[in-house]
Amino acid sequence: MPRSKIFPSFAEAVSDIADGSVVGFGGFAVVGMPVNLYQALAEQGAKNLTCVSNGTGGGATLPADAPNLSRLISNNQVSKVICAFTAPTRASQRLVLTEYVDKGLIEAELVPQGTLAERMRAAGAGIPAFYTPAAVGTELAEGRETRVFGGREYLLEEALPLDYAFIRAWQADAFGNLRFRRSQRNFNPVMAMAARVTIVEVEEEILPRGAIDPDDVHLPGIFVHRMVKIPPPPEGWWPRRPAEIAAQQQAGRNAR
Amino acid sequence: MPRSKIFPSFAEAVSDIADGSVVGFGGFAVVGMPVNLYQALAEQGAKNLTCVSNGTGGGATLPADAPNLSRLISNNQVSKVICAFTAPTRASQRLVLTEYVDKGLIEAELVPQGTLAERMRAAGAGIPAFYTPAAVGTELAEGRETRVFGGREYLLEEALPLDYAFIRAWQADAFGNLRFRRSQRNFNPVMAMAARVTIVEVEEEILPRGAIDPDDVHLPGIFVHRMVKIPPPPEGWWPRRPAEIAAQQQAGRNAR
Amino acid sequence: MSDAAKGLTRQQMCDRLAMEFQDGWIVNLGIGIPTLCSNCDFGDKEIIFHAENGVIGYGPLARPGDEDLHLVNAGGQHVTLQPGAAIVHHADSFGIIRSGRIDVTVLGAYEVAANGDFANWKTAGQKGGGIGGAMDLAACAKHVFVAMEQTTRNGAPRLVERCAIPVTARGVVDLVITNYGLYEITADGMALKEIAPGVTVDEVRATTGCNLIVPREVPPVRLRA
Amino acid sequence: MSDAAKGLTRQQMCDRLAMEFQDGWIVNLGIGIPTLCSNCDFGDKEIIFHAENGVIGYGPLARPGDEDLHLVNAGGQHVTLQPGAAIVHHADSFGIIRSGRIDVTVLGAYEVAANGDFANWKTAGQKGGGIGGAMDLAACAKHVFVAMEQTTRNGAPRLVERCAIPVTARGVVDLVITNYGLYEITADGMALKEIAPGVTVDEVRATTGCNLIVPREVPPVRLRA
Repeated sequence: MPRSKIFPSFAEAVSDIADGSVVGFGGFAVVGMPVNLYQALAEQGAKNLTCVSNGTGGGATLPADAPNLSRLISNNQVSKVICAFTAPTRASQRLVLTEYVDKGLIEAELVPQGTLAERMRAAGAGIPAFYTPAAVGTELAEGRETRVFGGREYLLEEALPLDYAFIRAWQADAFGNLRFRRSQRNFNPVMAMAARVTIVEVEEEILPRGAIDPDDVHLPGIFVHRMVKIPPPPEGWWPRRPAEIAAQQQAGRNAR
Repeated sequence: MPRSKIFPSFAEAVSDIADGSVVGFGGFAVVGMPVNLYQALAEQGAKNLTCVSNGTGGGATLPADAPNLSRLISNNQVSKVICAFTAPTRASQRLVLTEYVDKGLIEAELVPQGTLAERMRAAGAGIPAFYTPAAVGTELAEGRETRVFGGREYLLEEALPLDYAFIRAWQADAFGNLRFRRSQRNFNPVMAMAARVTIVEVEEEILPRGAIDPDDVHLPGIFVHRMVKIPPPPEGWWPRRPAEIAAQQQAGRNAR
Repeated sequence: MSDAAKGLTRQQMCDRLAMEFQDGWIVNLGIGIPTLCSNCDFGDKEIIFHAENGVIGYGPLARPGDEDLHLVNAGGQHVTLQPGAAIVHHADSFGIIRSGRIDVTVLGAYEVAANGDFANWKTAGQKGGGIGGAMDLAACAKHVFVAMEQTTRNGAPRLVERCAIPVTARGVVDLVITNYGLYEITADGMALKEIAPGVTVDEVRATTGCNLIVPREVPPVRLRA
Repeated sequence: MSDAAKGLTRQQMCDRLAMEFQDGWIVNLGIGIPTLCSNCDFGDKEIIFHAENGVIGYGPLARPGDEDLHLVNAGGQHVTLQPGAAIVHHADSFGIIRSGRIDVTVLGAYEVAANGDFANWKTAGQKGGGIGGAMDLAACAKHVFVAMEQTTRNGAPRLVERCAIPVTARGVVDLVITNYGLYEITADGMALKEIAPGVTVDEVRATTGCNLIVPREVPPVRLRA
């Protein structure tokens, strides 16, 4: 029997991440974001990471101090980000990333979201490159190879393989078969397929092998290598309604 | 409200298939094969069809006279096939297709199975072309464009869009959300995504809209346009264990 | 200088665009003003809202306290699901977009040009940008509608002859709604089709940075009773 | 002329190859002889069988009368599922193959050459062919094993210096089992590693169409007790 995929702690699950690794982080607007794995990687301290993610921030369902890609950046662990958002979308916003890019400390590769997803899907499907209509005629296509198929111009894009995928799932069995709940699925299965090693934070108790019907598996266990059950709060990070977060923070202030 | 996707008969569901259409037929070794839609198309009579399928035959879980792609071929409805099997794999086998190819009546395009699936997935995903390692260095790559990525040679393959996908599913709701059972999934969702119009033969009673949990849908209803509930045998075609088929045929012979 | 509060409210802008949605359309809404379109009343029409994160068939925003923390739209707002909804992953979701199955995408913009170009991912001089799914959507949706304020906070026109900042896609915009009116991009250029209550054609012209085709009689923006 | 019944049975051929499967391997079995590998006893080793049609984690053939008519392997045989099995569609199934996740594919062949080329999709002079998933598998699996008879029905060698018929992939075969013995493709060519009980080295040489590296002592093919 191969070694169990169930790890007792996040620290053990990320202990071997080497400097210079390419790590993908799932999640979209907090949902499915591997908050606990962000924290573990911040504590583990690997440097010169290339980080792939939709964006660098968190969202309203987590406290402002919850770990995210910005935390790794301000922790000086990141040398490159590959994201669909590398600058604020509103004048009122400020990204931690901006300061590091301005100082030349981090390289930021901006990729349209669909291209980002498809580049990882390609890596996971053994496709080294493909053509896409997205970004044709824009600054992002300047100086790059395009080609016409059926009278329309397309941009050549290469696969984006990952060393590690950090993802969050709803349900898992001991073999690593996963289910995601609602929009939690987003980038998570795609990143797992692109990765050499997939590490999962799991919301529900990990089920015995085979407890998920084969027809209902969202990501087969052959793509999953390490899993950790998220402990209840406050030890584990769990998104909450913004009103609850505000109330708790208020209570904390009042207690001081 | 748009028109209902539920059609009362297979004949009505296929009535508008025009001569020269490109039609994909799902299924793998009978499982998920749209047997009833094959029959309806044979009766409808459209000609000069380009037919996309894994192979041209049926299998041991259907009687020898059950409709399949060979039936359409011998019915003179087909001008081209695109398949992963265009010749017998054993000396003892004989394909209807062979005779038509030898006479120059049908063009047969032989495509590796993974490339066939990926060409349709590409069509369904708006990718006009991609590179694959399959078939490099073989007769199928002769004279074709290859390119090196990361030191390895890959073959350029173009998307394969379909006018119609004919598929078979296990469960459906009225909006066209589908579930497949076990290996019935195979090519079926991929062909539906590649097609302009998807027509489905459904095994179970069609459920009210929303009866399938959104997390459990295998093929979203936006890819599905027409559905017909398969009637019980003998009106509808249902695979059976080979021993049962043999017993029934024996009974039929004894009765004569 | 324009008054951002003048003319249509943001919900009215979205209500007007939503009247253009046809029965059975698959609609994708960008972050910002466009998200208000999923709150509209479509009567007998069936509209299927698709979000980049793989949600097909969402509906109005969830009521506070009723949010499903596993379910957001592309703007990160907690939404509800309609009967018949389905979930796919991000690569499949953009497969739906790139294969041309989105009937219309409604996007915000910094600038829309008379030739149908538009810009919504980076401001002048900014390093990097916030593209999200806009480039995939703009390049591939059957129709591209834009919902934005008539001018910037400083009163500069957002309707322009040619985009001054990097574009999201070229020649793709069909229809633009601002708080001042409804505009169509035609073969001849930008055309004012309907004007907001309380706004004059002179005010529209003064806040528009491109040649504008204006009919003799400009009907008021159609609003539901 | 060879005797197809001589030496190993087909199940013994597969049993011997299956001994090479390592704990945790993902294994894909081609149509014909190789399908017998899923009937082997792997003891404590966990072997995950993958089929082209998207079944991950199948096990032995179903007992007659117990077949699930919705479940077949790549050869169309009704199989059973192991705990932890999962189903994907055809494009994802071949994504698993092309991305190099199959540790070994066991395929049938018409010919295997001393340089690791092999041919299994069309016979001499045949129009078209039956490729199935063999080209994807052969190009992408970490290991390619071949299980076939030592010779054709006419006694012609299947182990050859260079393939005479169109190849499935070039330079990919690691290991070959026939009813006569086990062969390894080495940098120096085809090497006889083990010989079947009741078969002599002279008989092997007489039925092999390429130069053969033969150790002084050829051990018998290992078989389970």
